[in-house]
Amino acid sequence: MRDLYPSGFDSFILPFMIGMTFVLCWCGIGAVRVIAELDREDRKKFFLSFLNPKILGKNIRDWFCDCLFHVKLWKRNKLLGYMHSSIAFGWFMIIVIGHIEVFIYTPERIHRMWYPIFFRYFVAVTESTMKGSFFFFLMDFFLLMILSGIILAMVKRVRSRLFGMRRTTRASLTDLIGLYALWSIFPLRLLAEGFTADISGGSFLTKSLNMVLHSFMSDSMNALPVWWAYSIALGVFMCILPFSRYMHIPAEILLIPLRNAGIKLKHEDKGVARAELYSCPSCGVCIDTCPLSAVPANSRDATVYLNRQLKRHNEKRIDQISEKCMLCGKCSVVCPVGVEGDKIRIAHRSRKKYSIAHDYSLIDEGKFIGNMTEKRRVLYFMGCMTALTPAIRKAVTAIMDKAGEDYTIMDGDGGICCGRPMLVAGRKDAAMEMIEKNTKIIKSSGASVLLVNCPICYKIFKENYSLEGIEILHHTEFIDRLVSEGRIAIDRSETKYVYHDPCELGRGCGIYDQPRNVVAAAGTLVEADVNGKESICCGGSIGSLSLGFDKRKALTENALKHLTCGSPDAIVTACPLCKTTFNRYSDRPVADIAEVTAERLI
Amino acid sequence: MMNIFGFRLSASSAIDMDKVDRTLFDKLCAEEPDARRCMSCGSCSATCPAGEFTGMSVRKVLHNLQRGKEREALKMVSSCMLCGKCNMVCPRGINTRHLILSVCRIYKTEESR
Amino acid sequence: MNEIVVIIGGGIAGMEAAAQLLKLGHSPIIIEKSDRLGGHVGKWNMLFPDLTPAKKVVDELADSCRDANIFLNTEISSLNRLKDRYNLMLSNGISISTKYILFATGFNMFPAQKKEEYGYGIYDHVVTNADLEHWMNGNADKRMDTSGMKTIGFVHCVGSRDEKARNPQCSKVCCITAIKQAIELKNMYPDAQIYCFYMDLRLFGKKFEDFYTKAQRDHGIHFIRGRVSEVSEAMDGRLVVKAEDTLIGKPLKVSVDLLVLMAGMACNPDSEKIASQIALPIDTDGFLKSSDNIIHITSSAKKGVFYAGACTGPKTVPETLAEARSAALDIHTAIIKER
Amino acid sequence: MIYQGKQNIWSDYQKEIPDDHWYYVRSCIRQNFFPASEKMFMEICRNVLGKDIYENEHHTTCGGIAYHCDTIPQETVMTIVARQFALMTEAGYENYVASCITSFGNYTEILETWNEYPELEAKIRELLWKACRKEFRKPKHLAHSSDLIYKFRNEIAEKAKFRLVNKETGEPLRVVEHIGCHYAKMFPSKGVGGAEYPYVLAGMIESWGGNVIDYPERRHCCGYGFRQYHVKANRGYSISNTHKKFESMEPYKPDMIITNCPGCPYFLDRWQYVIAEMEGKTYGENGFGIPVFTYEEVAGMVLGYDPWDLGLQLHQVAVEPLLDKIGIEYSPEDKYKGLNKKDIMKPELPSGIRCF
Repeated sequence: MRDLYPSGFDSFILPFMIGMTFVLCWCGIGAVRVIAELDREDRKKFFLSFLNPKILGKNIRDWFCDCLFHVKLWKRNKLLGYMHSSIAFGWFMIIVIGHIEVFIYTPERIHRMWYPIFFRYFVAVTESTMKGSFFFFLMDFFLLMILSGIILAMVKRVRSRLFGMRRTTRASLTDLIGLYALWSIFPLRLLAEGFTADISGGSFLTKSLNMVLHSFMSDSMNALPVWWAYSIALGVFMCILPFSRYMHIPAEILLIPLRNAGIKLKHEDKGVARAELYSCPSCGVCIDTCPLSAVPANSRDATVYLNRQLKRHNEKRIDQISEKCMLCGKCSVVCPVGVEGDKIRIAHRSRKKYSIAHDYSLIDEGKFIGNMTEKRRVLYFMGCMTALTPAIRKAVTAIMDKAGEDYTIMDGDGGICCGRPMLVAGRKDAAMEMIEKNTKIIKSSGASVLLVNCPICYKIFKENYSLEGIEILHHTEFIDRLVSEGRIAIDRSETKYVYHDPCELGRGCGIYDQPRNVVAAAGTLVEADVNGKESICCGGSIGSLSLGFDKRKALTENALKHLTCGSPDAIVTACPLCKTTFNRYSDRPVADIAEVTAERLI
Repeated sequence: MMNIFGFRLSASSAIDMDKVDRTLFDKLCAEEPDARRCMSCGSCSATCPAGEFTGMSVRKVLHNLQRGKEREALKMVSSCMLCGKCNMVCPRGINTRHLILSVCRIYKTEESR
Repeated sequence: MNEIVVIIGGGIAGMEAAAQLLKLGHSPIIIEKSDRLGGHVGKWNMLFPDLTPAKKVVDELADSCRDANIFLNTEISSLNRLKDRYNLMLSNGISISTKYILFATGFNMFPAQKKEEYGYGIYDHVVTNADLEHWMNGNADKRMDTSGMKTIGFVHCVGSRDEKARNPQCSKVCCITAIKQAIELKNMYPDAQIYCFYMDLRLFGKKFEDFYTKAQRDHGIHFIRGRVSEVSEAMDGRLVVKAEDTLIGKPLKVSVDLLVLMAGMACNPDSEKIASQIALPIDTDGFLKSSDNIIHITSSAKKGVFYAGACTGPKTVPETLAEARSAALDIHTAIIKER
Repeated sequence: MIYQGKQNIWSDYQKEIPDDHWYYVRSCIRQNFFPASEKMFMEICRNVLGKDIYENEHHTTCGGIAYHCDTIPQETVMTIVARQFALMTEAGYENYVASCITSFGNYTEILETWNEYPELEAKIRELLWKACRKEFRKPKHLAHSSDLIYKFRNEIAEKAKFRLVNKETGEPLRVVEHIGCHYAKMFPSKGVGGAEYPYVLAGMIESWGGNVIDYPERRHCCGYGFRQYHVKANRGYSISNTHKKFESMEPYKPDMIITNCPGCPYFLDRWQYVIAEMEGKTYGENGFGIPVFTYEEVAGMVLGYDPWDLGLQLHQVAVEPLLDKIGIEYSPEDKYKGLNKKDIMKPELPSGIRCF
């Protein structure tokens, strides 16, 4: 292998170089900006994380798994996974092998950035070796891989359902330019290398193409326009990249270490959030998964569009989208890059200004403290919603009575809200005041277990309360424990139950198994077609601020449709709000897990 | 001013609809059109956990705002914990939480004005 | 042999009953004191809740009973019973002997001037629900100042549920009529503020509640729970309306450019006059007394005498029509049994 | 305003007012507030109209104020009233005429109550007998003294020297008529013209040449309200009511106010001074107030009696601008001269409202 041109330069590389320089500067500045937007502590944490071998290992694994192999997409849909990883991994390999070739054959040219990209133009093959053929083969192989991915991408544009997606994002103009540039890069590369394969060498793909081309074109100088076109396609793609969905390619590289360093999202479009915004590939997985999308008009409120509006600073739409969301967290779970749609929204909500401040001075926690004179082991906090679903309270207390539990009810005659509804509305100061008041009551009770049956309360108790020495249990955990300890026994029936994972309990707190154990003990457990992490919000969520009652019916009906596809006899849930919401439209009984248990206690 | 008489004129407690400025309430209705649909059944007041301590009542808030008694309304609103019980019990399906948040954004207290 | 049935009153109840009796092969005679059929409904413009033109309803009914014997401008001079027959002397000199009489004498509008404090007939811009319908039918009314309609008030229960006005019953239709008229006026004057002063909103009928929520949400009509205590005229001719907003327990006043009084239904003294001639009992509310108020609403204490419509108490149009049909059927059954 | 409509109502509320032979009972407080009014009433009845009117020096209060202040029970007030009727019966009269509106209301209420509950009347007869060995017949007619002046308003107009007309412009004066609450609000049929649009004073104003002003708060109380004024802590409430009334009538620029109740003229007159002191606001022209009169004073004025003989110098609000407007002659230097030109001393003048 030898250099064909002593200068090692041709003007066609200019578009590529302009694009490359631009994108590198842009990403560099962007990365600095994101890091600068972190607060001091987070920044320190971020840098230190690179010194931690465990985190570093995780970073490397994530970079490979997420950025190159798209493992999450493979899990979702094989075709979708292949399409993405073929392009990403193939391209990555072409670049890597390109560099290896330069390093081996023309090491003096290694500092020329364009050399590995346009290698086949600048060199001529001198001898045919096994090693050379191996690289030629690899290059053609990965090019083929990419091309197959590109073909799939084209098919996906027309028939997204083949890839398991009912709805995809509507591409913006820059997305389209980027898309067509990307699509054209590799066919052009194939063509270009095909033209020069007789000089620079090639393998099954390029060499064969060369033969075909030569059968009707003899002048090898025809190659130059194609190389120009290849370079222009690259240049255009890189120039448009920061303004298109393809920004996710570089952004994700930054997001992964940020996430692994454990840095929390604090602002809706700064720091981590900015990294997340730019990591959003606009794939639109969040559209189908969003419970709101049961009403087609709502698909414009999915996280992908929030990200887009955040980039455009369209305040009105950002407000609408962020207030409408139910905060079920499903989009965050399914997002291939890990954009936290729910947290971005809460962060946005918390920036809203309220001219009427909260004033809880008259809400007197002393009244509750005074009511709890005797110390009990378990303190049962019903929460506001349970006051409206007394059957749950009755069932929970019946179970405790049966188990001989020593308990007292903290808010039997009305109480102070746990604070979560206020927190998700973005008014943290107000929520903190409620947390403070409740903490005082809980601590003064002297109980060692705080039992809650509302997942909304449970999540805030777990995450935002500091109740050292007090175990916080959701009633699903509590009942499961009573059963496994043999303190209560459930008479199993033939009833077919489907269990609905409440958002705040499942995705929110990771509790999936305990309720299933309990339900399985009471009857036959059937699963909904989407369940566990991807369970669909009941539609009653307090997460949404602006969604009116009449707009929620379709969402509940959609959730019910999925829940009942296994023809269960009854629906079991573990949240008073889900229960009330489902009951409104369900054609079969809906019960809380405690009710099902209490009914069948032996 | 205490005067030589030992008593003074007191302002009328009556509602004068002629003097009610509807701008802010109309703005509120643009945000939450259901605000006008309240039929004063009182479910919200009865279920409100804050109401027990502060007399908070969404019905009264709405009512007072429509009658130009903003001060009374805003005082009540500030004690809302946003728990959503009123939302659950409202027979007309009024999105009371959004309503209250919108009130908190649109209206201003006399001190902050 | 065709049986003669005398129907007293040519309102919607009388017309519908006549139409049904004709279909059943009898010979109804309608006696109407005014110069046209249709009664109160005939003077109305639109009917709730679908805004059906009243004229359409009346025309259809009139058409279906045109084969009946109809005496307009005719009153009953005397009525007496002779064994099982009733003899009627009419003001036009004709006398009729029949076995069957149907009272479809309807109601009287409560005279709004009796509620002096509301200033009907005294202040320039106070009208009743009936006046408003009359105006909406295209008749001029100088009380309606169309140029300055910025605020409009509706007073519910004018002469309904009012023991002092000696009209203690609920007139049933005024709540929904007020809402209907308020929406109609709001459509005409979109910038106007409209207030409805009510004691209770009694919206029992089909789609009435929808109408109410629409009035609240889509038309922004203000509902104030409190009975208007007094109305005064201000210097500029606007009306100052005073009431208590009982939901917050504060007195309230508002100036309006037009005040519409929802005059209720009162018993018709004419029906009492005719009924007394054959000693038909009058109920405590002043309306004719049915033999019972559940299964025999259309029957009287006297054999051969039947009731239909608002002569036994306030009713809506569909209720009146249903009662007219049921009365016709009762009469038909009685005739068959006699044969 | 549709005048015809009002006339229809007035024709519905015509009460029977006796022509002659009246038994007159005075008001507790009027003689102190407007001392010449009752004297003028007697003067008009006896000397202008030539009627038989009798009064008895043994009559007492009707108990109305105590009754409305909740300080005496119903039986007590009824027994007091029964004694009044007994005095009338003893004197051989049956047309009872009260000078005070609250008394009139009180008598009306008691007579109506006795009609509804005859056993109560029997009990009161018994109580009266036990208390002072008296028996009574219920009056055949009960009238307020303003009813009598109303009945003979046209006779007075015929004999009048002045009319309620602006001398300069020839325009009728704009007159606010204020009826005492207890006149017809409790029993509309017992008052001339009913409760909503009472005609008793409006009729006098019309006959004597003035124009009645119909302002939104015309039905509102003067603010006295017994308990509201008598308890000092409530006085702010009392004056706030009066203030509301003045605010409502102000745009109509009234020339004068005529009343038929003991308390109303007093409070409408005196509170104007207090409002002026508190708020710096006056309701008449040029810093004056709106002069407030009793109907007897107005009758006396149009009949040509000397203003100072009518006791107009006891008014807080200066009456002189109105006298000038009508053209009634008076001698300013005699204002504070009593009987026989005895100097009764000029009071200190307030700062907030113009007075002479």
